[in-house]
Amino acid sequence: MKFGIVVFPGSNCDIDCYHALKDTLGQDVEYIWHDTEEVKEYDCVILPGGFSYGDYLRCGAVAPFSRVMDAVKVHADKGKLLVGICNGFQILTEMGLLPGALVRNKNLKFICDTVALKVENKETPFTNRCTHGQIINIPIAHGEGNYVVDDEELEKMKKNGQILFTYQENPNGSVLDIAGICNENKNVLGMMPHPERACEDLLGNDDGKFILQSIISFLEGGWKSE
Amino acid sequence: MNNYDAVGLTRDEYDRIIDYIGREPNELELNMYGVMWSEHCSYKHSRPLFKHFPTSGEKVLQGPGENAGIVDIGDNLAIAMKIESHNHPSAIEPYQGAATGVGGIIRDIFAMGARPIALLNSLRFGEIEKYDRVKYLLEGVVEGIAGYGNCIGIPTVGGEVYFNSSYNGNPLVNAMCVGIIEHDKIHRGNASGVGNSIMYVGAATGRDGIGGASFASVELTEESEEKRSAVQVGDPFMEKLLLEACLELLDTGSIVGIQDLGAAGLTSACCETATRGEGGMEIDVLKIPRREKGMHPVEVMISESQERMLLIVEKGREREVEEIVEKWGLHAVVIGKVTDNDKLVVKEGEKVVADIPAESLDSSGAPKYYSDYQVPEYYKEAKKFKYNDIKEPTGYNEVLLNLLKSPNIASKEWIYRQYDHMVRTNTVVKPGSDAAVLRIRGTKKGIALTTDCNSRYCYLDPREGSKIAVVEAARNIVCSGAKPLAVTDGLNFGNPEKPDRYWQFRESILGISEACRELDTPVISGNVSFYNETDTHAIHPTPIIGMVGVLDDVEKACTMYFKSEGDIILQLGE
Amino acid sequence: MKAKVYVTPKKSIADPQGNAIGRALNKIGYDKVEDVRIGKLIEIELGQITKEEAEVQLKEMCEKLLANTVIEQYSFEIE
Amino acid sequence: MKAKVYVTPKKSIADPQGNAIGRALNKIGYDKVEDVRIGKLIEIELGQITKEEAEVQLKEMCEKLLANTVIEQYSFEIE
Ligand SMILES: Nc1ncnc2c1ncn2[C@@H]1O[C@H](COP(=O)(O)OP(=O)(O)O)[C@@H](O)[C@H]1O
Repeated sequence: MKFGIVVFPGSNCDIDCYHALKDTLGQDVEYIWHDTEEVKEYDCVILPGGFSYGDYLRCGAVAPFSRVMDAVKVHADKGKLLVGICNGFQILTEMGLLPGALVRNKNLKFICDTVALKVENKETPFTNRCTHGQIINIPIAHGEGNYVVDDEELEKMKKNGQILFTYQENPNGSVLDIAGICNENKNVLGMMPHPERACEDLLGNDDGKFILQSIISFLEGGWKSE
Repeated sequence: MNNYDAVGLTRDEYDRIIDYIGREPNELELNMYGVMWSEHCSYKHSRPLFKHFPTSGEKVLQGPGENAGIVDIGDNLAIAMKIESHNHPSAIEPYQGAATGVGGIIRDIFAMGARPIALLNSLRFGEIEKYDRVKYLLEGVVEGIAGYGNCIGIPTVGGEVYFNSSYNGNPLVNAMCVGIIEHDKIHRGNASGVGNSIMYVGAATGRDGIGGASFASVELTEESEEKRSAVQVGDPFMEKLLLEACLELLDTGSIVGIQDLGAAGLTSACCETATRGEGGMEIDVLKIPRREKGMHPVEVMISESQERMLLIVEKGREREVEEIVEKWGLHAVVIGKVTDNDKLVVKEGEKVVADIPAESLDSSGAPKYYSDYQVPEYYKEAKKFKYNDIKEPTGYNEVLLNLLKSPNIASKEWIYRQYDHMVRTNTVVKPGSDAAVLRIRGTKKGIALTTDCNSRYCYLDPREGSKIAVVEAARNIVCSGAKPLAVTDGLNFGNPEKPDRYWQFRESILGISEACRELDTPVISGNVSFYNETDTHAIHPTPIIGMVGVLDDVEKACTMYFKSEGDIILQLGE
Repeated sequence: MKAKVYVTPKKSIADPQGNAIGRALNKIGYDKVEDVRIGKLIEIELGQITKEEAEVQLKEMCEKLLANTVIEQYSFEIE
Repeated sequence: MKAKVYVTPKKSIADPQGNAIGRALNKIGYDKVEDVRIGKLIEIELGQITKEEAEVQLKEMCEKLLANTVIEQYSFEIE
């Protein structure tokens, strides 16, 4: 089982994802440089947080044109797991791999805090270790995390169980308090909160493990839909 | 107006230049002296007092004089740190002023070869309840700090903010950066090895910040509004690329010296590296990448465009440097070479446009002033004050409510919530406690960081107030479970040419020195910002103390919050 | 050749920044201000290129990068 | 009445945002793009007000709030 973390020139949370998966959860992890076309086979690819190309104009607007992205798309099209965290989520919406868009926080300010999330659907590769309705505390750090999507799409997402996490107290103005979603096929996850920042007691919080462990269980084939 | 006046120099200083070069300087040369001999670059009024600071110690690997100070924390690891002011730019354009302040101090840290791991800031503003302008400044400054630090991915883990009428026309924005480095990787800004190449990497040079250095040394008046183009714009993404490229380059062993281009731009970087390397340097201004057409050599030489670095590269390894830099999407160009004649020679193609003894430009060649000082009247008045004269308040509830209402006491959460204080997942104690604590990966250790200064105390008694700032910082470090190690100081004062202000400055340095000596926390770096005054009054003396401490076991870090009901509360000390 | 690209939030999308500026303008006395929307003005300097080519390319640039058509609309002018 | 305000970085001021987008456009194949500068387009809906009044007020709004004249320049059109 292998994780790959895409490193854009302005990625900041690449290292954090690496440590969480490798040092805390003992997984096999590699970095993938953005300027490459040859991408090995990975079971799960992560687009980490940060400011991929400076995030000028719109967050995540330029990253879809990186050389690595064709391979990332192929990876997702095969039904393999693709996770976008924070800036990664923004990139996935810009690429059209996830519906909607992320716009500026309602209060127009960057927000760094730890917030309570509710797990809305546990029947996915990303949430199977959670219980339905479980509350987990996960850090956020973003200026543009306000999720918008048109009504039609939203209805579809609700019906398909694509809304995975919602904020208990909406920090940024997201429609329906949405914090994280997946695609119809349930192999692509996008979320603004940072599970990789909450994997160690020393940092005061390890709720992020629920999400990362879910992915590992799924990949190990241990996850069975009830 | 004389030409030396125009660049902020005096007749005596002009004569001194003629002595150094044996002739009248041309316009370019004069401007180079102008920016380098400004207070901001030459510390001409403050340097004579620095001798009081304790600057050495068993743990000090690098004291003041380099881009940043370095202190040992064991396990072959060390901490690099420095604080820097960006007060005047922030008063004019708060977002960019603060952002470029953060950018500048980060470059100082990675120019030593250290990886920046934390940012702090210390802010002072006027009466926020009274003036919309103050609100605008505060919001802009906080957003600027957040905008830069968050984008580059260095956590902003602490700081302080105070409001007081003395800052009404003159806010203070001091940024501190802390980096980590292995002992054998420490780099210095040296241009040595005759024939080695001088390379330029980073953003192109534009007309921004021209006159920024001498500008920072003139009192804020109506007139300075007109020099507004002196404001620079920061590009944190570019800096991130520069940071990663430089750290990768330093690992190759091809870099002999490295220096950031800060105040006084190329002029300062060239003469400082040449002086430290005890050699000379020759550069060609035509080789400098430019943002605008038609720039004069003088504009190129004193521009303060952001996100640029100077590298001194071992001869023959230029290609290797170019390749690494290109991997990060940047370009590196050779702009000159190290020479053996102690001179800084600037060429425009084949033509020599400046030819100056390098050392004469640098602070070692700049004039030094032992200003007059005089005990101010207000101080004598204040000394007469008797505590017993204060009437006992009748309603304590009202007193308490008034205290809680004060912006100085109210929660600062709305500020630090805008700073990403968790990125890189090392922040063990986040903002909101006495000091921030970071773990040091690969060890059991941690470091504690704080900035402190109560300028009201410093106004009433600069010496005692400054001691109090040092010991408060030390208490904050100790309360977090760490042992205080070293200090970086950001000294913000009024016009040093006025005897009462200079007295405050001198007293403050003596106070800091005494406290640091007593606590065995040497001063390893710092910054001085003078002329923080408006037409009517100076700011309160504000010597900001940035302190680092070490915890042998980071798991023992302590926070100040009450933990559970029933716990016992004890008071230590009197 | 010079082009100006205008990118604005779609009518259906909330514009918190525009709202904030609108409120601020009201507050400092401009009570005639009823609505504010904030978009982007992107000025592009194009080299040797025909007007027809420029039009084709600008449309592509907008669709691909300059605007996110999920939330924004765009228009442009060529000088 | 409707007004459009254009706020752009002054020529002498660095525009990191424009540079980054210019590089990105080059990278994805638009090699004719020589320079990009990014500013704001602010659309303001004004109530009952004469054109003359609007002009005076818009200029004030720009100076006071909409543009930061330290680093930006502005212009506007009234429809
Ligand atoms: N400008 C700032 N930037 C970052 N953190 C800040 C800032 N101002 C205050 N803080 C944080 O808020 C907390 C409380 O600050 P303050 O009220 O000054 O505390 P104290 O008086 O105990 O030093 C501290 O943890 C401090 O680091």
